[in-house]
Amino acid sequence: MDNSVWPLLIIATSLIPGIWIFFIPEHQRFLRSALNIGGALIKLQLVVLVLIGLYTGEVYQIQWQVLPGLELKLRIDGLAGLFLLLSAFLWLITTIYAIGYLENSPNRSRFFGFFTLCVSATTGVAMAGNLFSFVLFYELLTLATWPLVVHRGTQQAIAAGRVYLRYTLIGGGALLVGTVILHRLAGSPDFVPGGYLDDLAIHQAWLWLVFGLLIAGLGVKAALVPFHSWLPQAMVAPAPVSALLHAVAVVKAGAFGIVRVMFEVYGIEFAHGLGMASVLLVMAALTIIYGSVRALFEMDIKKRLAFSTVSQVSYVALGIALAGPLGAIGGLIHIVHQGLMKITLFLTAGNYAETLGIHKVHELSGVGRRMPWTTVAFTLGALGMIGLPPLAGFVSKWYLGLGAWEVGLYWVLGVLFISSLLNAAYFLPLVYRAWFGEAPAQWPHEQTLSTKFETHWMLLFPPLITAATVVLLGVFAGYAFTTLGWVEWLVNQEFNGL
Amino acid sequence: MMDFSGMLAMIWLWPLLFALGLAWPRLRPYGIKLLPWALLPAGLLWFGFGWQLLADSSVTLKLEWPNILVGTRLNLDRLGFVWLSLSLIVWGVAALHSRWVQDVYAWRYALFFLLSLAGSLGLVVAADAVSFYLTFSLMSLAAWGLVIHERHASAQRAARWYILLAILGELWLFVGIVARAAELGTTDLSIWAQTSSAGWGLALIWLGLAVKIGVPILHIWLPLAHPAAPVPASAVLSGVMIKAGIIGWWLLLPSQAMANNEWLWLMPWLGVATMLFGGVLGLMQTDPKALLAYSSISQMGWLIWGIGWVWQSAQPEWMMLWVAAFAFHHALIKAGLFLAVGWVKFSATQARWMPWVWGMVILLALLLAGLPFSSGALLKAEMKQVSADALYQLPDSLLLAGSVITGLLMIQFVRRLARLEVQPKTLEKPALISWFSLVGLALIWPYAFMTPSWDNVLSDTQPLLIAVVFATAWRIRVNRQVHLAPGDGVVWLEAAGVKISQLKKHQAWWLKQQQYLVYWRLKSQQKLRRFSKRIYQAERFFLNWSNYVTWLGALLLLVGLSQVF
Amino acid sequence: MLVFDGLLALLILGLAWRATSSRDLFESIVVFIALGLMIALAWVRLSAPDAALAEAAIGSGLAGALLLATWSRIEPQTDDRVRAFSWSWALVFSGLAVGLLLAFAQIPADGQGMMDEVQAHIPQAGVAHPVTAVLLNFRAWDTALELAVLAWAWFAQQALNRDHTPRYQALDGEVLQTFAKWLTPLVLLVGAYLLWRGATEPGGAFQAGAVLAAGLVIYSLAYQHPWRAGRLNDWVWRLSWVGGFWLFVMIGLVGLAMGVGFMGYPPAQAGGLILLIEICATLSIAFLLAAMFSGHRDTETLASKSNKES
Amino acid sequence: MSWFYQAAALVLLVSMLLSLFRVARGPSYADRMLAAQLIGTSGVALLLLLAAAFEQSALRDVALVFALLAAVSGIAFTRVAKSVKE
Amino acid sequence: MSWMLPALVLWPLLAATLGVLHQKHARHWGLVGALGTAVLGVAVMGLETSSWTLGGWALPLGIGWRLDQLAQWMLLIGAIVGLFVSVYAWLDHTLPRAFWWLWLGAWGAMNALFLSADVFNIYVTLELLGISAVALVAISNKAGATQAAMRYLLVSLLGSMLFLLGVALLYGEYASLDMVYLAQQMQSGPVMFLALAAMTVGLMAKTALFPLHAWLPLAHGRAHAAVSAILSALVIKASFYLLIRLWLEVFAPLDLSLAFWFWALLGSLAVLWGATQALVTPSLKQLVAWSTVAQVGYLAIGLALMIDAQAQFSWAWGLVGLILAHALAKSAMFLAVGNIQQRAGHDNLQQLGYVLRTERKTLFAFGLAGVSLAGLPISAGFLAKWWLLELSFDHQAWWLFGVLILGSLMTAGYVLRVLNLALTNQAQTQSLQAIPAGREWLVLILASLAIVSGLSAQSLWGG
Repeated sequence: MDNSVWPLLIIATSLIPGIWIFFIPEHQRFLRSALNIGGALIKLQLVVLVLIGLYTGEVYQIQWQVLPGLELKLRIDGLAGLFLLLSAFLWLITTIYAIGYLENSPNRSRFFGFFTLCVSATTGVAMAGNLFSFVLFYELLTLATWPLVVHRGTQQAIAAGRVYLRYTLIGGGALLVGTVILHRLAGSPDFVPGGYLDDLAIHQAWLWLVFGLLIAGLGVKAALVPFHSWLPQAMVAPAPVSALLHAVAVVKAGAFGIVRVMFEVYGIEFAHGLGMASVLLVMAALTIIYGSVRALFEMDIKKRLAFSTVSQVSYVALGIALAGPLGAIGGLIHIVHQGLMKITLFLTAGNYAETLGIHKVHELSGVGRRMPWTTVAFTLGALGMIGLPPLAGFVSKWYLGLGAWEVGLYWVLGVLFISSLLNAAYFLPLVYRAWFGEAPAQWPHEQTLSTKFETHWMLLFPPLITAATVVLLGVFAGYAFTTLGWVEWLVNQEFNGL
Repeated sequence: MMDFSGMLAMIWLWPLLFALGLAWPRLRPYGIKLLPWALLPAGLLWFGFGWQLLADSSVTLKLEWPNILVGTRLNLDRLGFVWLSLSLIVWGVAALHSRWVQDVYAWRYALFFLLSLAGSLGLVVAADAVSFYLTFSLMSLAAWGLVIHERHASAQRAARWYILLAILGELWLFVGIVARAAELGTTDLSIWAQTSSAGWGLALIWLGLAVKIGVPILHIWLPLAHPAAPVPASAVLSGVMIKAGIIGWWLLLPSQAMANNEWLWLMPWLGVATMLFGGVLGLMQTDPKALLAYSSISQMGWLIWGIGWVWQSAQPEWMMLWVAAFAFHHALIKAGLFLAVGWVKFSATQARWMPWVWGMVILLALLLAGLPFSSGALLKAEMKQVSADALYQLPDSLLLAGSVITGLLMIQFVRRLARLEVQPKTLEKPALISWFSLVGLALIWPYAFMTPSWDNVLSDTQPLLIAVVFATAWRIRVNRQVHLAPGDGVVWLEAAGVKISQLKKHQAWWLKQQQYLVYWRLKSQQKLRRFSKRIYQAERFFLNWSNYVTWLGALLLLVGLSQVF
Repeated sequence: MLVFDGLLALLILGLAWRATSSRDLFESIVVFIALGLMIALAWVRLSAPDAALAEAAIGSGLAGALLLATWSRIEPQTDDRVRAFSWSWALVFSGLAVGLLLAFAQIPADGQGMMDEVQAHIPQAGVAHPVTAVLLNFRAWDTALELAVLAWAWFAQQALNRDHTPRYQALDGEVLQTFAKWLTPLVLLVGAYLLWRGATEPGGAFQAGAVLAAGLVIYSLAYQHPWRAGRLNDWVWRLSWVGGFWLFVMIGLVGLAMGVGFMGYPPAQAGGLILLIEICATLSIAFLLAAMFSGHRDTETLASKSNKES
Repeated sequence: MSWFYQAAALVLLVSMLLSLFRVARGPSYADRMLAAQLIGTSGVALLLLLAAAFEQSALRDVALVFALLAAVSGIAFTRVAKSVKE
Repeated sequence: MSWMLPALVLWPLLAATLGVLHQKHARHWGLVGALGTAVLGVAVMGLETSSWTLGGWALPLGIGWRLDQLAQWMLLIGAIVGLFVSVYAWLDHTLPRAFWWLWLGAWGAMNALFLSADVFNIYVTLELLGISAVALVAISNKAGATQAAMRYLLVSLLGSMLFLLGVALLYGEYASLDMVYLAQQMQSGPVMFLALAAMTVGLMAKTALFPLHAWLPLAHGRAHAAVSAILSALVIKASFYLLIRLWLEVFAPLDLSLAFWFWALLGSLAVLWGATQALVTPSLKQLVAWSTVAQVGYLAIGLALMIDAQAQFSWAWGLVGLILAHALAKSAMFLAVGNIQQRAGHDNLQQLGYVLRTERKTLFAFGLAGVSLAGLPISAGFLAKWWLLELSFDHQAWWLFGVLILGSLMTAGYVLRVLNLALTNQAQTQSLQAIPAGREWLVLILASLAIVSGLSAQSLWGG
């Protein structure tokens, strides 16, 4: 088979089921689930095959001219592979979860349709081979996620959806303008490690403007302060959506975009030379602190997790902006690690809400005895977020710390310190309550979802699996097949490939 | 000769495996009973390595797993053997005593016990910074479960402060480690021990570990946590875990560098200050366990002082053995004392054992206070002697004061213990035997490598005598006059916290702002609606025919004229 | 003659102003009828008798009748009333007027247009009168489309006028009927005459059609609609509306097939074909205009209407 | 063109102007309509005059059509006026 | 000349007249006419581009026809949209049969317009188009449709008259009516400016460019859905097509220095005003109609950007892309609204929640069309807007960036106003009318085309 088919296949495995699902009548549960899970499995399989191929030096790309000088290009490189694997894997997980979660709720076809489209867009974002293509899929992602945010259809959900769109569309506009300007200045060549703007150093003012626009556009999704406000509001969405939004799709697309822009458009050394990296660094640092502080004062579990995301995702930007190889490693692995940890947290939070009706922090008391496995997963996710070894979060923080030292930005270590402290401050009370709190006589809204397990098996296993990966990726970080190994390989390309 | 290097991982993975096993509900009832078995690999290693050490005292076990975490190294040398020994003994005895824990959540106690056991054993063999950090954190955080186990208000309060300080320490440590690792480019501790790096990285590591040691100001968790935990847990907390900080200082900080200007006087003075600080505050306690906790702080002063001059000596590796020996001494005795509290408390029904128990208590108190020919006296004397070649010397009188105050504390302890309310519990024979053995070991172990001489008897007796004199002369008990709640500074901090939270509660202003926000939102919605309506009606202007035609004419004029000009 | 032309121009302007600004709709209509006459005179003064003829046919007769008929049926509308005066209006249009004057002053007075070209090709055109040659030969496509416009205007009117109420009361005056009886053949005769004249002189299908239509209107005012009585099949009427256009474009296509291009005639047959087209076009125009005036109610429309109501 | 024709044309035009006054003033619809008819009649005369002056026979056709069709609006008015209240 | 070109005009006109004759089967005649025209419209893409004179009369005398790429594309757009609208209308039994002959008349007129290179002939086709379009509005049985049609009629006539004035001035100056010939002769002068102004303003009124737009929301909002689709997607494009021809070809030799500002400002105002109204209007149909006003603004901006001499002419294809994108999206949108309106029996936005939610295919189509309108990827609309942005950059017209982006955001805003309703939990309040299933699919396919055609945008540039 021709290599150029692969990117299309990878998108098609979610796009086709997605569109199909829209038109499946509500009651045909089996067909819908089969399409969903089948698509997810095939996609995961394809991604794994592609990654193996990538390791052996195969090139997967396909392009299509849409306007003169403007190509729509899909290409799978190492960075794309990282994001692809993350999204394919987490899609499978969340799909299973969502099927369990939304059992018997209305409008499921619509939900799963958009859910699947959302993943298609995410894989598109991953595989976009140039900035133009990236923008395309990035915007698609906005559109596909909006109905998910609003899915519940309540007044609150609609308001949240409105806020979400206001932010993301305006951000998209900024991104688009930046892309156009860049296109006129430098064309739209492929992403290339080290960037392609070196010749344009004379247009410094332009490059700064474009940088501002791009970062503003990407920062909205990546929830950089001050573009973050949509994220906590978007929490009204059903749990699998929040999980997907926070762990993979939206937030990560933004972070991933920042990586692409800094590494493969501007080139990190170039951006650093112009001082852009420092701006990003400060923004990321502020976001990290601000998000954590806000999380501390949120008494709604999902909102607390949301602010935690605001904070955690900026680690990616932080790592990139450090402009050193070690920091870059830290940032890049955090794309995956944060994804796994955060999805674990959101899925477990969803479990609490769905099984027992728990939404607030104080309601968590004693839930560890009622739902021990869920709580184990939650605990692992939370501890990972704090950055305790040997969990995945530790590896990220470790490299971020090393990266900060490497480039002599010692104050970043202070940021890491404060952030971790705050992480602990807002996560540990939850863990504590869950395990040690007094269980109430009656849970807020208890449902019997399973006789065998503490909750429906489709709700229980996904977070357990992701929690396990959080542990595994931390413990076996040194192996080449883990995120760390892969990212080291990538970062070598960026920093030595010059 | 057998290769025990694989056991380096086993000693701490094995308890972790036990901990995992507890996830299976059926195993939970056996959790407590299984605890001693968690020490099996550690015991084997101790035994096997002990034999190897006898053959060659410089032998080192090594294990490398480059792909685990960011590169894992484990090793064990003779210094490690000392640490391992004290850990093994104290944990073992505590494991046997854990049967005292009989409530519904006993398995949970077992879980945290196993986890912190794993961490505690792991950090002994850790030879890279990340492994150390990992095991250290595991130990610290899991111990939180032990502190909170009894769940009463004071336990919760203690746990809160414990975790706060523990995490603060962790993070200082983390940042420090990151800084050093980044600068040295490796996490291998054998390189770390020899290479210096930027001062504040060292300072952060020092600070992070100081929390565990209970250096004044950072000590506040300690007098809360030790009394709150179940007795065997207090024993390990005070006997073993507190030493982890010293181990960490030794492993993570470069000894030569630590003897430079800033550190030269800091460590000895801090040591003495800690001795006196812990002692004085301990005297103001009424709870025997709290008193013991302060005593531990005080004893840590000796170790701080010790490691201070070890760093300054020419042969730190060798000198460190003395400090380790003192740690060993303290570990055995302090564990024994804590367990003694348990025995006194729980064994009222076994009246025939009581004389024995009291005998042991007094013996232990004397050992700690420095009874001549005992380990305390011998080691203190030896340490003073070998520290003579250190660059910075402290006046002897200060150390004497430290010894005196230990004596006073012990007297006070025995008095307090006698007033303890008792709760009957079944007698655990293995535990009792292990306790007796522990005391026995504490009594005799120094003679394995030290020969006591009569020359120093007078000077050795000096502090004890002064203490007795003071205690009898000063009939009015200190703690009746100047009673201090355990955790000293915590009390003020908590009071301040309450004040602040009350302050916030009464801020009607804040509430008003929120109300105003809601009002403003409603109003702006209303305004928007009105604005929409106005916009909608504005189209009438364009709909009007005469306007339409005027526009048309105006445009005609515009296009025409714009081209002309 | 300058005085005459000046007076005429003033009259036209004054009438136009009056027609648009009058508050009384009926007055506007009457002024409009008068305006038609003045404009015809203006065409005469501009040496455009063809246009004058067309204006006469439409402006004086049909337009007046149509406007009156409409006037009788509409309610005065208030929302679109023209404002009496506004500064913006005055400013814009006085500016526009100045601009127009300035621009027109630049137009060369001796513009001959394509007259030379036309004259040069008259021999091949099949007709002698240049206007007819242009309309039916050189620019036959325009004319064919104009026929379509007329037909579609009627279709459009049918769509607009959906209530199908008759516009006039039945007539019972003896005088009028007699008058109509005498007038109708006269009108037919004039129509045929104009058609015939078209080959050499001003005149032609449109003017003839308009005159014929006026005859039909008079007839229908005096008597029942011939089509309403069912005397003629609906089909015939419908065919008469589209027949002219059909024939025109069919002949145009024949031209394409014969190699003289779409809408072209073989030179030898040009005269005859043009006459054929003109006759059919005249009939089409006449019936279309008449239908537009009096409204057509065929049986099917009635049937579909009753269906809708039920 | 002779001065006679000119003078006659002017007179006719002025008479049309005068009848316009009646169109404007009314007062009844019938007054207005009749005035319009008068304008038509004057117009036909004017056209014939012009035809003679310019020796353009086509203008006689125009006059003919005018004369014929002026009746249409007249008839239409009589039909309409019946159904309209003034 | 290929027989296809006359057939392109005559086929729909004759089919329409056959419909008039044989009224019982007007619907079927209509479909026959539409299918044939659509096939021809597509087939014409394969013809060689060339020019001809009708009747064999050499140019200054006869009428010129010209088939260039621009005309081909316009014919193609007409064919695609026309086909879908026709099938849609064929499936809609509530349409009066007059629709068919009026629609086919309009289509034939448009085809004649696109083929013609003669300004007077174009005037005639404009008349035919105008009269059919006006009547199409009038056949609606919605309240106020007749008034709207009357207003439209007046505007249309006024526009035609102004156009005719321009034609007359051109003829007076150059004694020719052929656009190519005129462009060659064109010289600056007050008369030409007057001609340009008259024709431009006339066509602007017909295109409904702000501030001459007022008739459009009334007419398009009250007309039948299929009619609105035709009017919005095609009819106003015909007059805009003429604006392109005039400004970029006939009058291009004039020094049009301020033209950029003229078009760009009016276009921007149109974008903003149209979108603002769409954001506040209470009726779904009106919303879509207002969107047309806004989108016409984009066309004007596109024209503004093309008038500058710096831009290479090949770039003008972006304008066609813009027209194509809007034609497909807007027709799909109106047809979707038609489905919804017919299903619910009204188009009052506030009460459509339930209907929108149940009509999944239609709503999806509406969403897709909205995506294209708002210029979100990867639709044709996106590429068109990309093109506008690129040109704005070249012109250093930064403020246009703001307008374009703001316009897109507002577009997204009003599209989402509708989609939002579908996501609410509004309960069913009225009984729903049945509509043929085919119509849903039809709309969906058309909307998908609006997206997919973006992928083939390169072909506009001959790629």
